[in-house]
Amino acid sequence: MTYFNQVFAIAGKDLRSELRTKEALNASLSFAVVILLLFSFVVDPDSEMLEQMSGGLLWMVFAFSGVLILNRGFARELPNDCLDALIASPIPGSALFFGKAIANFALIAIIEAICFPVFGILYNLTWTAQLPVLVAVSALATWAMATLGTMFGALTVNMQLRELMLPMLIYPMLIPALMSAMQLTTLLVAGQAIDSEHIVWLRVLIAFDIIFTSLAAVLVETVLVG
Amino acid sequence: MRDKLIYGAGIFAALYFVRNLYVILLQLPDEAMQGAVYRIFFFHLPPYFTAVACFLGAAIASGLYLKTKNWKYDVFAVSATEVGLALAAINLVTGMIWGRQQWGIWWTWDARLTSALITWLIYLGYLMLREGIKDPSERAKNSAVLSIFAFFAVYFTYKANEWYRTQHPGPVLTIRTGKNTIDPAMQAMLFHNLGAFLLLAVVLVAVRMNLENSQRAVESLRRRAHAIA
Amino acid sequence: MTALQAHDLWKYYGDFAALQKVGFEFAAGSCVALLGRNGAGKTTLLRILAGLSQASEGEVRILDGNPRQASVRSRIGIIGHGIGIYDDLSAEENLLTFARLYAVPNPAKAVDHWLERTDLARVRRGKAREFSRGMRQRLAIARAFIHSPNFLILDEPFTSLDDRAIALLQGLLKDALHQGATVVLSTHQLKEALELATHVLLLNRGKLAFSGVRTAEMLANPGWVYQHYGEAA
Amino acid sequence: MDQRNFEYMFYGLAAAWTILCLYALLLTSRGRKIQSEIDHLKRMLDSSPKK
Repeated sequence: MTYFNQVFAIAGKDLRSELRTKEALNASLSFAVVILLLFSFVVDPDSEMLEQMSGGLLWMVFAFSGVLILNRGFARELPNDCLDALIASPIPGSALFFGKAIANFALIAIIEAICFPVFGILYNLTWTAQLPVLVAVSALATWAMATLGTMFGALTVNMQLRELMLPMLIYPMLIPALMSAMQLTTLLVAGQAIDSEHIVWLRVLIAFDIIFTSLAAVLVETVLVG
Repeated sequence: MRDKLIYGAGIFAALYFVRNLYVILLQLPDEAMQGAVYRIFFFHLPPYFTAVACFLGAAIASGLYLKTKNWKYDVFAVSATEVGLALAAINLVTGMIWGRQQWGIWWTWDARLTSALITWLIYLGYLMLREGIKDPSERAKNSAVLSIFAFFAVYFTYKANEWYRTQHPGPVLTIRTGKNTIDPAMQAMLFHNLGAFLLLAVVLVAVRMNLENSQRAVESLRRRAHAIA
Repeated sequence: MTALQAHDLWKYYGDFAALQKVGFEFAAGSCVALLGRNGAGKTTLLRILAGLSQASEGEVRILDGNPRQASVRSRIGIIGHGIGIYDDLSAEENLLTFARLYAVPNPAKAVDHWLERTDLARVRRGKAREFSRGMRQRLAIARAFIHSPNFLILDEPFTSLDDRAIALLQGLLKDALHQGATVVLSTHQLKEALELATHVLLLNRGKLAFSGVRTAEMLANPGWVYQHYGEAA
Repeated sequence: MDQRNFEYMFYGLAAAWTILCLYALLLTSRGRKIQSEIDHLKRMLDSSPKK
């Protein structure tokens, strides 16, 4: 029981200090909305072609604005050597990892919760036909981003080029998850259910989450302890 | 003694390549549809398999380093990854040239070609990470973890891209998938060239390991020199 | 009961040996002052004891366990160079977070107790960012003692404290030692540290130069150990 | 030998060969750089006063 208590102690701490300062949240939120706006110059907003691109556009927005939050993940621990205080506390490395991943997940979810309606309004798409499935798929993809973001945040925490290294490492590896999310979101935003042809992408997402979450939970301890 | 072995193997690999080239250029018949250009294939597929072998070796060595903290695994991991990157570059470039000839476009969004490029970027990130961390123990530990992650990511990349391509069939370099029955002589040459590339990879990895060891020696010498001077 | 024991301890950064063949043993209730110049390996040793990094070779046992064991870490209190406090959170939130991390049975009560004890009760809602230097140090002390540890690791604790914080820390350390806790603190021959110390360890370029009981003349002349066992010897 | 797309085959093989050579050159140049550093360090160590 104490494990969950410790995980949510860390997630709560991260969320509280992020929601209090909102520095990363505001930056990535405005970044996301700006890209959504810019996109209307790329494709003529009420064309049928936009329907094809909705998933791709949305997940590109989430991926790029999400990294601004992921960068803050471990940067928050650097002043006053708080990371040492956390590693020295009796919590297992995986608890620290899950705590931070959940905090990142929640923050990126906030961005998504705002971007989907904005997207719907700007491009007058009724995207809520398959809402429950859409939320599930977004959650899976966001968790993939949070897992890799937190893990590589831990890998690069002591580096000077941290802000540059994290995107460099995370994007190539995230492509399979992003591809799946894009395929499924395009389908769901258009209101169609996930048919037999696209079910494979759900499996890719689920397998991606399971494998990388377990890998990260096992290896994060070796990364954090010097 | 080790260096002599490396030179010997290097010369043998070179001779093996010359012999293969001779057979490819002069003895093998033309492929019905593509004419002469299919011969690139012998320098496109073998380096791909060798690169994957290098990356797998690097991932295994990284796992062993994490368990035993023995330096030679870290040295092997970085050498294998670097050689793998070089071979993957060959695979990429020859694939592009072949695609250019087949369909007149430089970048055919073929599933394998795209996955090869993503794989290349992933392992480029590995080398960047190593450059960014100064303390040798920290560098070895973190890059070992990244190498294991990278190998799983590459597996996912190839799987996802294949499915993506089956739904949006772009130009597929048919001979590469070997669907049609391949001429036995070509088949044999494929394995010969694979053998040559594997031998070359071993030689390059060995050379790169010597380099890494002497780099490490220089760093410690420099530290001691500063301490004294 | 030996609270702290190290045997043939080595620590490499690459091939630079930060710690070479360090060994010692101290019973519970002893207060060890760790002396040595900058770069002698004090912080490296303390980080290994605190479970922040692993020894390359050799073995360390704290409270009959490995420093990386959760059961051992839950009984260790640490004050490092950085104070380990989140500037965005309030004093109360900081202590509550660490109380939950250390699975303290009744977090709220422990937090109130230690805010009282470090005279921060008035500013419990204030953000750590707005605190003065002295208040931040007292909050760090409260964090280190929140789970009433019986092993304390302090990295040069007295150097940047104001007089009030020094008095507070000395009082707390005395009480802990009375209750049989063990303290390891690294210091630069400060009188306040040497007064408390029952034993002294001197590190010189990663090697153990002296390990023994703290004698009266060491207290009288803090540089005594260096002259007899340090670089000059 | 079919003359149809001979030049592309040549480009392909040439590309493969050049990449290999570039990498080999990279290795030897790094080898030489390290060798010069070793010599520099030796000079530094020999000339410095013996402690």
